[in-house]
Amino acid sequence: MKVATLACRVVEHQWVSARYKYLRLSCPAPLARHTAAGQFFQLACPVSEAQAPFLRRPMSVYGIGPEEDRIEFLYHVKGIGTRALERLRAGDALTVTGPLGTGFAFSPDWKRVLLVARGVGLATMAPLVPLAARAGVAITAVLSARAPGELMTQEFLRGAPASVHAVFDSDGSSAVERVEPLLRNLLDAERPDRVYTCGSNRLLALLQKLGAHGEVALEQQMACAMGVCLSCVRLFNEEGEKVFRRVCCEGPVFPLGAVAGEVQFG
Amino acid sequence: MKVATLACRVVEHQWVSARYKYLRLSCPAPLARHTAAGQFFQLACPVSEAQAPFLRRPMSVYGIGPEEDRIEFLYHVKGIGTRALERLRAGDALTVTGPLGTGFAFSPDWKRVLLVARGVGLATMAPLVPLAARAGVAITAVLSARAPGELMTQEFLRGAPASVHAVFDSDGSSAVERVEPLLRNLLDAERPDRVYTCGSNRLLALLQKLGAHGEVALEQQMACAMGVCLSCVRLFNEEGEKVFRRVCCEGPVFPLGAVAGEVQFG
Amino acid sequence: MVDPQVDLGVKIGSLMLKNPVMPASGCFAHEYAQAMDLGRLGALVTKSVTPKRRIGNPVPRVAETDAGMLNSIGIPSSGLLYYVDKILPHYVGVPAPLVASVSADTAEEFAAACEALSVPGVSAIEANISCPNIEADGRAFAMSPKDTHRAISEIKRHARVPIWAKLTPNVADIAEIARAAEDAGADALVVANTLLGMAIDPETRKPKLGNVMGGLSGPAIRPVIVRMVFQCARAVRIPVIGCGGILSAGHAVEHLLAGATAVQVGTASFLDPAAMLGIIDGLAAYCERHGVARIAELTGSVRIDPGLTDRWLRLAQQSG
Amino acid sequence: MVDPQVDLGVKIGSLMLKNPVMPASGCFAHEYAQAMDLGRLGALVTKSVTPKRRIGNPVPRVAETDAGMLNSIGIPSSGLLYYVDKILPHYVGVPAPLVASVSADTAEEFAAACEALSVPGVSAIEANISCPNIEADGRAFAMSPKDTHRAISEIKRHARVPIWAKLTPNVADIAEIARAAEDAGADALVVANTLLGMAIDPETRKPKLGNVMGGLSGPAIRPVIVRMVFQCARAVRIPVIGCGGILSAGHAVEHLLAGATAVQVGTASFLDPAAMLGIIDGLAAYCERHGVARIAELTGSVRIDPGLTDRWLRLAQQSG
Ligand SMILES: Cc1cc2nc3c(=O)[nH]c(=O)nc-3n(C[C@H](O)[C@H](O)[C@H](O)COP(=O)(O)OP(=O)(O)OC[C@H]3O[C@@H](n4cnc5c(N)ncnc54)[C@H](O)[C@@H]3O)c2cc1C
Ligand SMILES: Cc1cc2nc3c(=O)[nH]c(=O)nc-3n(C[C@H](O)[C@H](O)[C@H](O)COP(=O)(O)OP(=O)(O)OC[C@H]3O[C@@H](n4cnc5c(N)ncnc54)[C@H](O)[C@@H]3O)c2cc1C
Ligand SMILES: Cc1cc2nc3c(=O)[nH]c(=O)nc-3n(C[C@H](O)[C@H](O)[C@H](O)COP(=O)(O)O)c2cc1C
Ligand SMILES: Cc1cc2nc3c(=O)[nH]c(=O)nc-3n(C[C@H](O)[C@H](O)[C@H](O)COP(=O)(O)O)c2cc1C
Ligand code: FES
Ligand code: FES
Repeated sequence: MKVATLACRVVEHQWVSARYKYLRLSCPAPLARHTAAGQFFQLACPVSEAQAPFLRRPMSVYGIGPEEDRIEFLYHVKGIGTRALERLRAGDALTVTGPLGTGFAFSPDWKRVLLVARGVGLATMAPLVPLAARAGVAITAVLSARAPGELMTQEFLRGAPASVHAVFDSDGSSAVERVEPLLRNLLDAERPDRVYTCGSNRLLALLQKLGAHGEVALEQQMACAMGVCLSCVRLFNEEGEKVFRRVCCEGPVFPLGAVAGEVQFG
Repeated sequence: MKVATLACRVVEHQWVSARYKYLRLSCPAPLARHTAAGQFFQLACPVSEAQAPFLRRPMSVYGIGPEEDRIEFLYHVKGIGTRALERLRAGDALTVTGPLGTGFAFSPDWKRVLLVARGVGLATMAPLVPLAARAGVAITAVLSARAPGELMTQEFLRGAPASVHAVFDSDGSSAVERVEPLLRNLLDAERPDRVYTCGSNRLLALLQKLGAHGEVALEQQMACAMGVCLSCVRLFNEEGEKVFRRVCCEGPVFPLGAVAGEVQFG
Repeated sequence: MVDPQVDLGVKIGSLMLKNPVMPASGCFAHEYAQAMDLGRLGALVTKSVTPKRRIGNPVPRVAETDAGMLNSIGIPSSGLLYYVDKILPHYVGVPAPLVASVSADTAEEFAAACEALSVPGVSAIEANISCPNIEADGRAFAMSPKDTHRAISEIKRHARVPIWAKLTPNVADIAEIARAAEDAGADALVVANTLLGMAIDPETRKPKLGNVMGGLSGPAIRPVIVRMVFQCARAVRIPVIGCGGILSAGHAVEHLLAGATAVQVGTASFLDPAAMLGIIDGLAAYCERHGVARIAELTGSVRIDPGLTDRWLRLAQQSG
Repeated sequence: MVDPQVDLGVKIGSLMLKNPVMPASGCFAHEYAQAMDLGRLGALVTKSVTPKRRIGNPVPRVAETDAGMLNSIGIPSSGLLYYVDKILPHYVGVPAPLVASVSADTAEEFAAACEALSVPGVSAIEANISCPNIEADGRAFAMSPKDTHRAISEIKRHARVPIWAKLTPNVADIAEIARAAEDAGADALVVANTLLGMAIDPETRKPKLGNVMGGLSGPAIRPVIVRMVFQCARAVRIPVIGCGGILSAGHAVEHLLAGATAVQVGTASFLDPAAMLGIIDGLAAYCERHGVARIAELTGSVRIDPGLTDRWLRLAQQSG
């Protein structure tokens, strides 16, 4: 079976910043072999008296391997489910279902990729870094965050070489007017083979405006995460028509240009 | 307030036999001072993915003190709630409400009491032992169990002196025909001031038949445990009439003679 | 404790409550004075009483379910006289209005009971018209607009205190029942009683309740009841009191936003007898955090985007 | 795996199922083949299709609740032709009968759709008469015995495969609807669809669903649905298929004991896409443990003590 529900064990679990936590699991299956960058898992966040998350929480794989039973997540502690997840200790059990969804397209023949990430979007794009690094594809990263303390450059690159441009809300450098010339210059000067983005609708709109060629990973409220329930739709332009696509299986990664403007419906 | 909901901490938690577990809590209030033998607490058994006990579980106090913030329980691991409870580790939190109910009547002026317990009934009667021992009231105990390994005499007496008569299903000594002469002899020979029992309808019926004077602690399905919801009624004979009484507040301890025969309704 | 800056007061017709939190009938009695100061509650609502003595249903009378419980207590009652003589005195001096809940077998018995309970110490009567109507084959009054109208009209002719009609959620169209109760003169609606349910123990194959079926309460039913509060509040002008599945201040806010003026808390008190006080404090904290000066402003203020579905459907035209 | 000693087979009218477990409509599609062997299921039930193309409701379309979830997907559909051309072929060769669920706006459209779906590869049609009837102001067909009777009669005149009527639980008297469906010729009943509910986020004050209201499913509703299965099974002679809140084999047994011949599993598959296989294995284990040779024996075999209430009331005479 391509998709399995697995009782995993927490191997490592620690804060990487005030609001983000890193989680490493050991799984009873060689998941690393079957999991690709941009795919995600559904996590069965633990139930407690205080909080009883009923649905599973979708989380991108932040890291795959190197041991074949290991997968990693990097997540924002935010609501009921992630607050419950956060409490797990090393050795505790965690049930996950996956791998799910369609990941990023990548070719080792490319020369350079541009990664544009904000916030937890970097968790989703992180597995592209070792892919590119191992293939000798150069990496340029534009990382956006509220403040320097939240950037997580180390967590993103994990030692891989890259040319990093950091922008912040705190000093105004993340404002669209200032990021636009930066991105325009990078696109012109470096001519990346592919641009990837995740985590910000403003950055997505900007890249669309700049005519960037590449992919974006989207989010949407989910129930089944396997294409069955039709809850996770978002709107796309395809061949001049507006169509709904299921983020969980037709995505979460979609061509940059296809995402329709009105993404924040409802 | 007489009754409080308290976030306690597990101080000790261990198996005392294959199916019974001992639990010691530290409470953020001097509960020991306000808790009497025969009273009980409602325990908020932990919720997990596998089991989500919704209602609280009533449990008699098995031990009170000696530190003023300590209370103890001894319980049978049986269904959803107690299986969840069993998983708690030292240091974990457990919310309890209490003390609840009307406990046993006891007078230090008595000479001798007879305690007749079966199974987990001994947890409910155990706090009588130090009361009697400290007052110099002699104790005779008839303890009934499925087999010698389940008797828990140590757990019951906790070092107090007593004259113990153990009977077992495994050797037939717990059969009514054999317990009847034993109890009759004890009542005749020792003339206990009071007989207490808990844990067996057969033993209760036998003691009623023998005209024993004393008290019994009863159980019933509960919701509020404070006399409000009227769910926990059982039937009693009072002054020639059958009346319903709430086990949670008018009991759980009732006069031996008052309990109506048809106790196992529904 | 409650922040004096926030005005938690609400009005149920002529009755002023210092805060919108009160117990649900059958889930409260004077014994809770052992666990909290009853005077802090917005109102007190007592267990339904019946005109005549009743014994109640066989045990087991309660069973737990997923995020809820079933009960089939069956309204044991010692009758009206006992209630007035022995129950009411417990609440003398408690600074919160007392609401007496009543059940009866016919519209006439309802009216007579409400007349008899229009006594000093009773600030309002909650007519539990979710109970069986023996003139309609045991179908609850509140399952039919006609029976609802008849019962409430009859009661209003005889009672001398405000009448709250407590509806049953076991209906197809609750707004229709709400309108019937309003037309008949009800001063407020309580939405709602329990959903009829049943549970079976797979191991013993026996029903978990002695009475086989019983009422489902607790958080499990909150989405259904919040929906009904929303529907009723839009259907009538009298206040709606939300009742169903409230464990926390956030849940109470959900009811208020849906259209409730006040809320009743039932099952939550079984998990913690002082749960209502926590909810009152939590409501004050919520108002403060959200800059709400008067809690009454929350009533019905759910933010519905009226153009959403239209915009969505317009998209449908564009999409292939 | 399944113990060969236990006969898990059940009969729904003329249809033989190798076990009583099938998906609930809207909670299953061929994509689950990635997570389990679809051939192990008792039957396959597909998402409701409508005669014409529909876009569905605004997002968010799902929200979680206590022990359950709300959905307002709104039956997006590519129409019947697409269903026959593109959906049905996915199931060719899967050794389990396929049941096509249909929704439509009028009795006539229902009948035409069921006729069009009476094709090879479709073993039965589930008529989702819980959907709005535009000839009755949008009230669901299954909220009225008359509309139920008309829709099912019309369907039966045109369809050439067995018809299952899927009822809505949002009614006062489900047995009445069940009888209407049986009278109109339904071959089986599916009890039931979702309870209408609503949830509001107290922080944003917005409804949690784009469509404001939606259907409540999951364990929270099981007590209500089990009660309805019990009531329907006693009201009709045709098989009842229980659907609501089943997460485990124990829950499935509860439905069977209440009167169901088979069960549908919906929300549970969202928590684990292979949940149905665990339930099938669990049912076999249950039967073995309880010495049940044929699972069909469980149907309706809840152990009700008929004398209990009488004995209890007799006590009442004796007591003061
Ligand atoms: C494909 C995919 C990959 C994701 N990867 C990551 C990741 O690597 N790291 C990370 O921190 N977050 C990620 N997210 C977002 C993450 O799923 C949400 O932050 C999380 O579900 C919030 O759960 P909660 O219980 O803490 O919040 P609550 O607000 O309590 O959640 C309530 C409900 O809303 C849903 N929900 C809330 N926010 C989102 C969201 N943004 N997207 C989808 N559903 C949501 C929850 O799943 C739950 O059902 C991803 C989302 C998707 C769809
Ligand atoms: C006043 C009182 C004192 C008790 N003291 C003790 C004690 O000291 N040690 C001990 O082991 N047990 C004691 N019991 C019994 C104990 O409450 C039950 O064994 C326990 O509730 C079972 O819970 P469960 O979730 O494991 O079982 P489940 O069968 O899953 O419980 C399901 C529901 O039934 C209720 N229930 C099940 N058995 C009983 C019972 N015998 N009495 C009342 N409700 C029940 C549960 O509380 C729960 O609501 C006492 C009961 C009462 C009423
Ligand atoms: C044990 C119990 C007894 C109840 N008795 C009554 C009653 O006598 N009269 C009444 O109108 N409602 C009664 N109810 C219903 C509650 O008042 C309330 O409507 C219902 O429990 C839903 O609220 P909750 O989810 O907060 O519990 C009772 C509920 C429970 C759980
Ligand atoms: C996301 C979702 C979509 C659904 N779609 C349909 C549908 O198209 N047709 C239908 O008859 N029922 C539909 N249902 C209802 C289910 O078939 C089922 O009746 C209900 O969910 C109760 O079962 P459960 O508690 O096992 O989920 C849907 C339910 C959910 C949760
Ligand atoms: S989450 Fe169910 S279709 Fe995407
Ligand atoms: S448990 Fe509520 S009255 Fe005893």
